[in-house]
Amino acid sequence: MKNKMMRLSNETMNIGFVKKVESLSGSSVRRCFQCGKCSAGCPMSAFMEHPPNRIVRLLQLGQWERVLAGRSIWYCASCETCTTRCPNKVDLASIMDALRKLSWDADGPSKESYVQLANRLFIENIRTYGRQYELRLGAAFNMKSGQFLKDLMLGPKLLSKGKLKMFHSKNRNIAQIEGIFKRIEEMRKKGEAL
Amino acid sequence: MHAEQVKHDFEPKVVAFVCTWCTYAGADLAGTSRMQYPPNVRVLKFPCTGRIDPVFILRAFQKGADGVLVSGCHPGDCHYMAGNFHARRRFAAFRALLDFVGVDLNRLQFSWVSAAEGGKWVEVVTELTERVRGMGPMKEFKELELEEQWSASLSTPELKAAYDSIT
Amino acid sequence: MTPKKRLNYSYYPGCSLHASGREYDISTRALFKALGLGLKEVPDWFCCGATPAHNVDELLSLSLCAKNLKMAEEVEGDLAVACAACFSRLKHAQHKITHDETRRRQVETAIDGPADVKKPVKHILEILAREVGLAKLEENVKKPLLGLKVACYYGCLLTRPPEVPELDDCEDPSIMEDILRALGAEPVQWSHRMECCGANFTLSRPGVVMKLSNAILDSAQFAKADCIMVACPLCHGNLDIRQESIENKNQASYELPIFYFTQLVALALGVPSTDLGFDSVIIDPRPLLREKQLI
Amino acid sequence: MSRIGVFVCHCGENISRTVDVEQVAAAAGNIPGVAFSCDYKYMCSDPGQNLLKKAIAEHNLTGVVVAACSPRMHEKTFRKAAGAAGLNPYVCEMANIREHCSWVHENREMATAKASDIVHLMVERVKKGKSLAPITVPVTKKALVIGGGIAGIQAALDIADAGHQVLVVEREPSIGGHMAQLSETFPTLDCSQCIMTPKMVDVANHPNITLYSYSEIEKVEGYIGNFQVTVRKKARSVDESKCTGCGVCIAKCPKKKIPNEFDQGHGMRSAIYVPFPQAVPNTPVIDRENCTMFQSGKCGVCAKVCGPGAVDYQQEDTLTVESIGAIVVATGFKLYSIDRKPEGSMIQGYGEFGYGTIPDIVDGMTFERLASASGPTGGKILRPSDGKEPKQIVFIQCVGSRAREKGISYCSKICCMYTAKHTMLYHHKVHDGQAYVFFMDARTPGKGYDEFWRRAVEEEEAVYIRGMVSRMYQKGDKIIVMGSDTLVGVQVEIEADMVVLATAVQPQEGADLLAQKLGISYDKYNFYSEAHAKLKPVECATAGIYLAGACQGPKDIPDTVSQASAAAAKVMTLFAKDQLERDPVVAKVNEKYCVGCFACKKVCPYGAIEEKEIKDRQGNVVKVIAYVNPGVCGGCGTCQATCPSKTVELDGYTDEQIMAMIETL
Ligand SMILES: Cc1cc2nc3c(=O)[nH]c(=O)nc-3n(C[C@H](O)[C@H](O)[C@H](O)COP(=O)(O)OP(=O)(O)OC[C@H]3O[C@@H](n4cnc5c(N)ncnc54)[C@H](O)[C@@H]3O)c2cc1C
Ligand SMILES: Cc1cc2nc3c(=O)[nH]c(=O)nc-3n(C[C@H](O)[C@H](O)[C@H](O)COP(=O)(O)OP(=O)(O)OC[C@H]3O[C@@H](n4cnc5c(N)ncnc54)[C@H](O)[C@@H]3O)c2cc1C
Ligand code: SF4
Ligand code: SF4
Ligand code: SF4
Ligand code: SF4
Ligand code: SF4
Ligand code: SF4
Ligand code: SF4
Ligand code: SF4
Repeated sequence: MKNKMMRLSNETMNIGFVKKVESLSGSSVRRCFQCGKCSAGCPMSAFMEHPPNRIVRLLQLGQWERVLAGRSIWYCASCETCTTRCPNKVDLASIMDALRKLSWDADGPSKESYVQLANRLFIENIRTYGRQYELRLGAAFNMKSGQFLKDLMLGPKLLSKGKLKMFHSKNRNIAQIEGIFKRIEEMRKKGEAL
Repeated sequence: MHAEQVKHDFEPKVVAFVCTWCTYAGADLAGTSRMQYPPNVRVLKFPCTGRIDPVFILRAFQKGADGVLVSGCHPGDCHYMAGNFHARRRFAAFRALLDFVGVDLNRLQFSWVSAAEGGKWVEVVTELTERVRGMGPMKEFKELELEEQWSASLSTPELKAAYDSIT
Repeated sequence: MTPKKRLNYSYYPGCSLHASGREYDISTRALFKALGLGLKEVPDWFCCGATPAHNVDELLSLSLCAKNLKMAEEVEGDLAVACAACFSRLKHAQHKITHDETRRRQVETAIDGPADVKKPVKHILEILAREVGLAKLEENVKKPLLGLKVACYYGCLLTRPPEVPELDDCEDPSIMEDILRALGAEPVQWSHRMECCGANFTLSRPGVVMKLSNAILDSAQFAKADCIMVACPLCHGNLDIRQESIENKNQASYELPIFYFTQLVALALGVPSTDLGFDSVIIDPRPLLREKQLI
Repeated sequence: MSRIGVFVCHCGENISRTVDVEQVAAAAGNIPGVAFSCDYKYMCSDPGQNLLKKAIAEHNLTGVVVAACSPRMHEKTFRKAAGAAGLNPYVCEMANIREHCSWVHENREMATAKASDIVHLMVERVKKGKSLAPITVPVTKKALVIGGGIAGIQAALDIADAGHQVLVVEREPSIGGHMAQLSETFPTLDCSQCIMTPKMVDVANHPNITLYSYSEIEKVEGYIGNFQVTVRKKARSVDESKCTGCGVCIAKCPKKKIPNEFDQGHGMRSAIYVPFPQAVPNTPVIDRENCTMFQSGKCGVCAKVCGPGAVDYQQEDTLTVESIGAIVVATGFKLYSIDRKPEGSMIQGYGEFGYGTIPDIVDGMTFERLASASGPTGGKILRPSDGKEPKQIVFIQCVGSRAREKGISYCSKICCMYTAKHTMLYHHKVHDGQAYVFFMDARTPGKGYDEFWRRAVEEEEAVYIRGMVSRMYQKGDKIIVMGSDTLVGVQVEIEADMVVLATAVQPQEGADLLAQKLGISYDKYNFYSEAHAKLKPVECATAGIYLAGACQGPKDIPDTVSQASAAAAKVMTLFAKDQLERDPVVAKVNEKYCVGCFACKKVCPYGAIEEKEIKDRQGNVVKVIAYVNPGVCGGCGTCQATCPSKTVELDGYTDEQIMAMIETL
């Protein structure tokens, strides 16, 4: 995909997708003039196959598949450096959020499953417990990602320092939290929110 | 260009308030290029759209215009730098007023026609004329004027009685 | 030592402070006590969603924060927040909800009620430097941190983007250094004060964290710092818990203790070191503190 | 009672082909007030004009309507003819039945009806029209040039060479502006001072030029041809008429460690100083802030050593009022500074570049001084922190410019070129060094410009990197530059010894204040606005004031000089006449009814409306009303449409005239 020639036409440029990104992020995509300042300061740029400025460029061209295909968007650390320094006030960090959301909804054509998995578990944790339960998060992640031995050495150390709790009590507001999740799901079903 | 011109049952009156520098010259260009458009429009020349008082537009409607066009230089091209800018602001408020008194805003058109846009002049005039033709004669204000004349004339018995009682 | 009028704060500790960042919580409470400030935890608060939520679902993130802010209304005093990530999320939510009408309406549907998010949210750094005041801190120093060379690490979330947290200049903050100077310590000039540590990749992509955090540790060492001071449990986790593996991987030796600023401030104000959770960090800071005759 | 004459033209067949001209003339004859009507084959021909003249005399006409082509074509012709027949030219109007009628319609019946309507409109207009006299104003043939950079110098010399008196007012102790600071200039790399100083000397020696250096504009009153300008001559503390420029005072002054502004703070000067050796005038000035005498009352060395006794510590500012006919504004620019910006400023700083705290990050003008043979390093490129020669030098373009987030969205136009120049100068001076340039675009339109840039890349071996820099920090004695190369799609890190920023061109400090004194308009950045972007690029909207150089927008020297000469030509055009005559279409205020709300004043694009006090016999102010300065009014009529009490009226377009036209519909 990356090296294939781009054929541009009204059909291949998905502007509807770009509009969605703009609406979710509240930031213009067209304003970017490709200075690359975002990529220059991005701590994760080196890990991405498309540096941030190219993500915006691909969006300008409506090339949503290319944007979502790689792991780039999942490798953004949300550090806001790009947003802070962009000469055109392109809110790239929010654009990244929006892209991840759209990819997530579409069950992501992305290759980056680890980050997605961690996010999923984290959010599941909120829904079940109300607060983060790090031991479960770590354990579940290792189980599901098949890296049973990952960070194995850290666990006991942290437990002994009191940094990990063996047990977790449920939050008393758990019903409210469930309500929030439910209502958001409903809104989306009804098309009231993206 | 636009081939014409048979007489229709209803020939609307269209009045155009234009600025000297851009739209008047644009209309001249349409002429020198021998373009064709409906002969319903009467052009009133102003130095600048900034000079156009909304009262003129009201008066034109009262005097039988079925459509009014206000046209000047493109934003930023005003011969007087900012006259058209003030005009735009004035007309924005004025439209609301017209709407309020019940004038169909489709009868009033604002546009920008530069000295080089003979074609655009033809388009704008043709479109407005045809639109207004479709809408039929403008009645509201003509009735208003008739009323005014009525109340201004001394011949009605009611008025006469009223006057007599004062003197 | 008690301020004339007792300042009271509501408190949102956030998930990490109840777990991996517990010494941050312990030292914050100790510090507030020492300063005579009231600190009451918002009952039954829940997770702000942190990075993972806004990462894939901004609306969820905004809603969770809005709900927490509403619950905070029940407790007296401005909302004090210690964790930089929670602070950033809560401020973001406030900013977004007040500036974006559509989002506000969606959030109101989600939390089933009006989104009253006006309660001032303050980072503890702000409370120390601006509300207690540097002069007052200086006055109350019992044990000046003389000779302690500290690299103040802000991370990415405390000041960015400029319109949101409004804590300090977004590119060149000085609030941590100002506080340290008031305590008699010696903040070093260094380059990586605001570089990202890789925060939320700690679970999914530890390799990334190792690389980014290594650069931070390296820069602090280059500046001849004795230790690093942080304001975020995620930064702390990455720099402290992973320090050993970072050293191994990069054949480096840092041995840089990582302090929460609350620990150092409290120490200077005379809180006994045993009350500050020094025993629960990985790189033991006590040898350094002993060397500088601070404990 | 009006006696109007209507003349309907056939234009050969151009009109008569579709319009029944005879019928139009006949219909016109029936309009009340029309005393005469006829049609004729070619109205603009001599016989046609004679017909008009004869009719005016024979029928004692009070107004004329020529129904023919567009007034843009022949209004002048017929007004002149009417004038020759003794009629006021402004009661002669044209009804446009060619461009607006016969040429654009085919239906003869409808075209004829329309033509009649157009004639009727114009008849009503002329009936309500007034005789107008052209406005004449005298012209004072003396020009004022504000700012003594290359723009001001060029304009002053051109006007003075044409034989007119010129006053040059320069704020600094010497004229020369930024060009005097430059080392070599693109695109030819000639030495700036070599081409600049002779011109400066010409200004000093020109019999028609009076130079007010170290002076500022205090007040401007009046209008085109007739300005009254008050100039404040700041106290120099040295009597210019006595000083011989020997420089002994400078040599002896004990206060010597003051950073020299001319060298961007990188060289030193004394408290009594001339900014640079070739300064014009070559009279020193005492910097009172830094002089021991002024600060503590001790010293007085300079006065003691001065042979002619020119030093005068008691000297005070003096005000002079001058009568001026035309003004050229040439106040130039300043460079954006990356420092932290003051609270409330709309322009932000560059924290990511260290807010100006890293000593070896300098701006382009500093690099010019370092590269200049007469600069603080004698032309060697040495970095400020330790005087070492930088072996890796990074240039960054578009700093502050094209960055709406920082508050400036325009392109500064000159920096691509001067950066290319800098890489060349660097390469010429540091043979084993490497120059890198971070750029987004290379904007090099201009004769020989792109070739110049290509030479920097191809022959002078500058490495151009397409991308921006996100951050810089000091590490040891290196500056770490973190940028990106968007063409490769990777981050770039360079350990630089020195960094040069191509910072944005901004209007001069206080440009807005000067504009307010002059009554000229300026944009949101404070650049002065020209009257028309394309066709009046040197005129201000305010008549009699012209623009030259970078005060109007970023410009390089060739553009600056062209505009300066153009401004001078405009001044000479004005001075070619003794009296100014202009179209009498101007607004007038009816003093009786004006309520003094000044709604008109707010909208007037020309600033023609002034406040006028009406006094009773005892001299008490009874009311303040609007007054339109006819010398300034452009005749747009915006005031009239705005005035709530309809008391300001535009001659030639009165409400009465327009209403009368509308009544015919
Ligand atoms: C780093 C750098 C390198 C450059 N290199 C080149 C080059 O190689 N080739 C090239 O063509 N161009 C170059 N330029 C551009 C060139 O400097 C400008 O085009 C030129 O100086 C503009 O001249 P000016 O007279 O309009 O303005 P200025 O030179 O700024 O002169 C304005 C004058 O007005 C005075 N003044 C300001 N305000 C007032 C006031 N209120 N009252 C009285 N006096 C006032 C100032 O003191 C100053 O003397 C360079 C510019 C920079 C920044
Ligand atoms: C596609 C295009 C778009 C443009 N758009 C813009 C724009 O949007 N805005 C803008 O500012 N500029 C624009 N320009 C530039 C603009 O056209 C020029 O700046 C401008 O026309 C130059 O005017 P001129 O009088 O110097 O030359 P010309 O317009 O070329 O006029 C030269 C005249 O001299 C006559 N002539 C030539 N040789 C002789 C001779 N030996 N004897 C007698 N007469 C001779 C020619 O017949 C011609 O009439 C555009 C140019 C192009 C090509
Ligand atoms: S910094 Fe902004 S303008 Fe520059 S490439 Fe990135 S998004 Fe585009
Ligand atoms: S927010 Fe994401 S894309 Fe932006 S600089 Fe940080 S890591 Fe890079
Ligand atoms: S006056 Fe105008 S319309 Fe009449 S002949 Fe002359 S050019 Fe033609
Ligand atoms: S002030 Fe006196 S000493 Fe100084 S330069 Fe002038 S004449 Fe010479
Ligand atoms: S009086 Fe001032 S200027 Fe003169 S020599 Fe002394 S310090 Fe220098
Ligand atoms: S001239 Fe070049 S360097 Fe200067 S602002 Fe424009 S593009 Fe940037
Ligand atoms: S708007 Fe009319 S009434 Fe008001 S000051 Fe102007 S002329 Fe006078
Ligand atoms: S006519 Fe136009 S220029 Fe003249 S005073 Fe009125 S608003 Fe000003």
